Amino acid sequence: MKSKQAQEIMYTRREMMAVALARQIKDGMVCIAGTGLPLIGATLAKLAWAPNSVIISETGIIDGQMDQLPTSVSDTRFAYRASAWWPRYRYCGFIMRMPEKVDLGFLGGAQIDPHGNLNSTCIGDYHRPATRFTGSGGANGIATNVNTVIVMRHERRRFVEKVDYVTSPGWLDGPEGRKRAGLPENKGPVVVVTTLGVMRFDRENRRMYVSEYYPGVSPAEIADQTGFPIDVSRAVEADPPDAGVLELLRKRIDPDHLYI
Amino acid sequence: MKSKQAQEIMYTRREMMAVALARQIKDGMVCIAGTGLPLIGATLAKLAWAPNSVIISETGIIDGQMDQLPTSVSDTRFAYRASAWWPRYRYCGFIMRMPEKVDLGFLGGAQIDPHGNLNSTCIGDYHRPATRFTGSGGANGIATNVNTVIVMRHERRRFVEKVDYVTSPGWLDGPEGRKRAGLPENKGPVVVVTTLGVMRFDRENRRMYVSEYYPGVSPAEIADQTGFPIDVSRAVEADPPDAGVLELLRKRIDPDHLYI
Amino acid sequence: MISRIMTCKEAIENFVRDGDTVAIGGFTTNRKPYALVREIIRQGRRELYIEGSGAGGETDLLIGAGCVKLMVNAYISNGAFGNIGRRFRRAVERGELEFEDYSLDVQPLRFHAAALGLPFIAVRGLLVESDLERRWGIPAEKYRQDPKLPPAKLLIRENPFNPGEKLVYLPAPRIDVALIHVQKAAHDGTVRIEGPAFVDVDLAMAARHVIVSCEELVDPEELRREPWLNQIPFIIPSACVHLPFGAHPSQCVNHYDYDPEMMHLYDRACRDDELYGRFLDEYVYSLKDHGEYISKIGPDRLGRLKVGEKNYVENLARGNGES
Amino acid sequence: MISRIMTCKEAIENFVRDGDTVAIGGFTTNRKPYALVREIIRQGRRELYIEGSGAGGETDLLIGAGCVKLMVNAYISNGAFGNIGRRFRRAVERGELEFEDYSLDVQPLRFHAAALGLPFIAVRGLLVESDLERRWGIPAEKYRQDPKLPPAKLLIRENPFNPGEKLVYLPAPRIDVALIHVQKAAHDGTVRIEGPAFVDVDLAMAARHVIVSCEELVDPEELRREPWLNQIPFIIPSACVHLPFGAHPSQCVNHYDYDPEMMHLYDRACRDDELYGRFLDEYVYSLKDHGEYISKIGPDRLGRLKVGEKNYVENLARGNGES
Repeated sequence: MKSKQAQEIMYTRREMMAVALARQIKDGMVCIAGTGLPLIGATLAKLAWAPNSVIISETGIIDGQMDQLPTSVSDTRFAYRASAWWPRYRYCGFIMRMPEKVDLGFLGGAQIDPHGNLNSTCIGDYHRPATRFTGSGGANGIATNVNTVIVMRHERRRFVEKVDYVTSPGWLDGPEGRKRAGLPENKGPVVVVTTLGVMRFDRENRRMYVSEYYPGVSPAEIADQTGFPIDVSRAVEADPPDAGVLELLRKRIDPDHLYI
Repeated sequence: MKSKQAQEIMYTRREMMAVALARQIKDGMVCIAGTGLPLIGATLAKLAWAPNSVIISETGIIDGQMDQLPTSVSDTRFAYRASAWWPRYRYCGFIMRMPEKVDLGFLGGAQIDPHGNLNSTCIGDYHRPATRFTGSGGANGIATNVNTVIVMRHERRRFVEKVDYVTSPGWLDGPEGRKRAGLPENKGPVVVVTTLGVMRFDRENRRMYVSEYYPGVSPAEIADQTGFPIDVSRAVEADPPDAGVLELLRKRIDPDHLYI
Repeated sequence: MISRIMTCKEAIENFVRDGDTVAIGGFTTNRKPYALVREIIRQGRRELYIEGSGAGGETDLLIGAGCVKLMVNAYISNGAFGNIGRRFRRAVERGELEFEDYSLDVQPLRFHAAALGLPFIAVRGLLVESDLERRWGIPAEKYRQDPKLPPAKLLIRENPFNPGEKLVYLPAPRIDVALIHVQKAAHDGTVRIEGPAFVDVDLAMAARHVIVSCEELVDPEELRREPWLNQIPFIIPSACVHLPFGAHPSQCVNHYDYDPEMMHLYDRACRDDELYGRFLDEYVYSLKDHGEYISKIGPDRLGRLKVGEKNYVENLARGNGES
Repeated sequence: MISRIMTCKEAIENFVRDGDTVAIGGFTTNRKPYALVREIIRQGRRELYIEGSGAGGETDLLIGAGCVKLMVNAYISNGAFGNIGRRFRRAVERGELEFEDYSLDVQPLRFHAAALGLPFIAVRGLLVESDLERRWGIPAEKYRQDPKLPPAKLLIRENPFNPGEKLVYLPAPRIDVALIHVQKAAHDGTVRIEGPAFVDVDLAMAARHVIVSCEELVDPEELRREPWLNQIPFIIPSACVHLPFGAHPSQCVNHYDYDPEMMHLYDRACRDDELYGRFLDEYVYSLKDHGEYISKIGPDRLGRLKVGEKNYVENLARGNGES
């Protein structure tokens, strides 16, 4: 899968992640993305191969044409040349009323389990945590109603058999989990883009497996950094970023290195 | 109660009604008024003695400073120099959330019973009515949540023991009615301004009685035009409109005689 | 970017079916999508269900033209311009129209619930102890059986947070098509309503299809400069139709006042079946499209309706009717 | 007409009591009523309950200054400007703050319910099968006993229109005071928000008292020319306070961008108790009022934050922190 030119290009791990995120977006897709790597990935896709993709901020910004990178989901930079900026209740209603209008939502978390259930609330006891995070944000509504792409640092303590707190539901306990719970069955986590590679979920058992490992990473390294047994048998090496895409990332999207 | 000058002034019955309606409004009061006589009465009060009264349209217009008479509650004339014009849901929520911010609401109807229950829906059988009206409008929400002033043509067929359809609740079946029903007990119909006089509701039994009869009308005539027994013992003659007020009505408020 | 632009004919052909539940924006005499409604009549749609709230002449017209099977009603009026809703009233009196009654507080909240994806909205007090609560225009069996209707008009249930307190549970309606007329829309489908929004944004979010007609078709960039002023983003409308004076004879903020002449004419026509037939012929059937309608009304008359800074025509002659 | 104009000091003195439930408008780094919050800290209010949604540095500041007893949380962030919410996080980790967690979809809907006078709002799916549903930050007994809280975090109940379908019933919060910063307010209390409204209108309608601070104090006639652009009519606010740069260091559409320098400074300060104390002294306690705060920041720095047509400062230096 590697091309000769690409091998010669230097890039950072975060750049690789941004590109792996961007690759999840095809032209015309509608995506909910927060700031940071997800927004950088979504912007990259839009500039490089998905000009008709649409980015939504959970503050209710629809289709911002970002010129400078926003630092928060409410940054006016996110709304530059947007089609609308709704009051909060309207976005919340939209996510419940028309989830079929959204193709992907991007999420992050501190812990993830084999079925893609995510913790972004706390480490340790909920009432007296060792580490408390800033809150779930709109992750729960996205995880409930739309297909998700999850961004994670790939570490054993983060890829765990059981998360300390389920902030956003993934496939719950497996293939029948969402149906049993009354959640939309055909929606759930699709991809986990990590610092080491790209994980997907098996259609049968809805368990995470390694789909791609980045150049320079081995499947064994990924298995080693995963705190639960993970299937690496289907893993292939990811294409490295090409020069044009890296140039977009560095010169156009995040020239100030706010995130990469 | 009559002044000499006033007796000499000519005025129509509808003008008398507009003045009787206006007299219900004291300075600083907040009133919900529809177009027609209620709005004319409310505007008259505002111009004559209640400059700080506030008129609300059920389309969500707050404090219009009408310059020309609106022909509907959504007429832009109603919103001239208004403080806000809310979308519909916001007005509906306001009436449920903050009824205490509103002092009076004006209602009309085709039939009324002794306890001020109002019919503005149909005459005869509901499913196959002899006469069907255009719908309840926002009367029900007003009747439920705020004190009301009701405008009626005073005829036996309209003042009836039992209305054909209860569109808006008054005092229901008497003093305990609203409490039993779970409606705000301290709110209800206060005054009925008719083509013949002004009716009020007894504090004890919440039944309608004649409070004022217009000059030229007798209490007996009112009783005769009322299809249920009505107490006339407390009736006094209403003050006629004075010249300044009539001038306001004719020259400033409804010079085109849209309503009077 | 996909363009949502269509002709009026195409928009109605593509998105309004016989038997659909239709909801109409604006309020009585303000920003009513008359041109879209006239095209529905022209195309002869039948058996429509109407979810009404501040209905005006446009809804009466649909009923009078025989397009409507069932109307959920709260209010139908042209204000002081005669006794409108006369076709509605007559249809009810003759038993030719199925109907339900809510109030004008309740319908916007039902639309709001539908727009937000809420199955219902539970309120204190509204409709309680009135026949709006107790007597249903549509029988309970029909609610249970007709998939176009919610399972019930309403339900009285407890407040689970305050046992003993009774609340009125109002089901969200199912809306197939919303018709709205706005001041500005862009090629891409971005919509800006200037002036009061009434129930229009809720209808747009609640309906399966939204047909937007607009006074001005503008470049998306113009609207995207202040995205917070656009109520409806381009991903929502199914069709945008450029129809200047598309709300005539109702008002349209920043553009025109209502047309008293047409309002009074309608008032006279709707009193009599035969006159009404002739009115429909003259102002709907005999005209190929909105362009012909506008030519018929004529530029002089439309010019006189142009609003100034006060957003109405000062001293507009309004009292020449019989109302 | 009664004037709602007060000084910041008067407004907080009159309308914010120890133990009140406070809700704050804006979103993380946009249109946050920082000046009002700094005055609450200056006046030493204690035991506040915060109903938060898109909370930012202003809420972290209140917590860090010891004003807050309980926080209903959904999100607290200054975006890329370091890891904000650090005072919140530390207070939770140390067991010094009672807290509850909802999500950022749910809190706006709870505010919306409160604003519309709805006792609760029932939704499909949200929070279901997550610990946000199952594990409550505040014990059930406390919900039952504390009159400042609703009777429960949430309830799972059937949809009465569709028996068997489980819904999440979310109670409306009780809000004593809403704090919002807006672009324009008039003497009479009429309010116009330019740019996104976030949850501000809902907070204003939900709260017992609303304190509005504004960039520009204008003649009511200016705002009354287009009443549909005013979200809050004059009958709602309890107090209007003229506080230019009252949202500093957050953004304010049509006025200024966020101040990265202050954001980064806060990020550094909030990592350490002692540094934090000095930060509070320097930027809150030692300054008599907002005027002194603004003088301290200085006109040059504020001038550099003035936005142009794009509503942000192009190429604003933002990357000088440690984030």
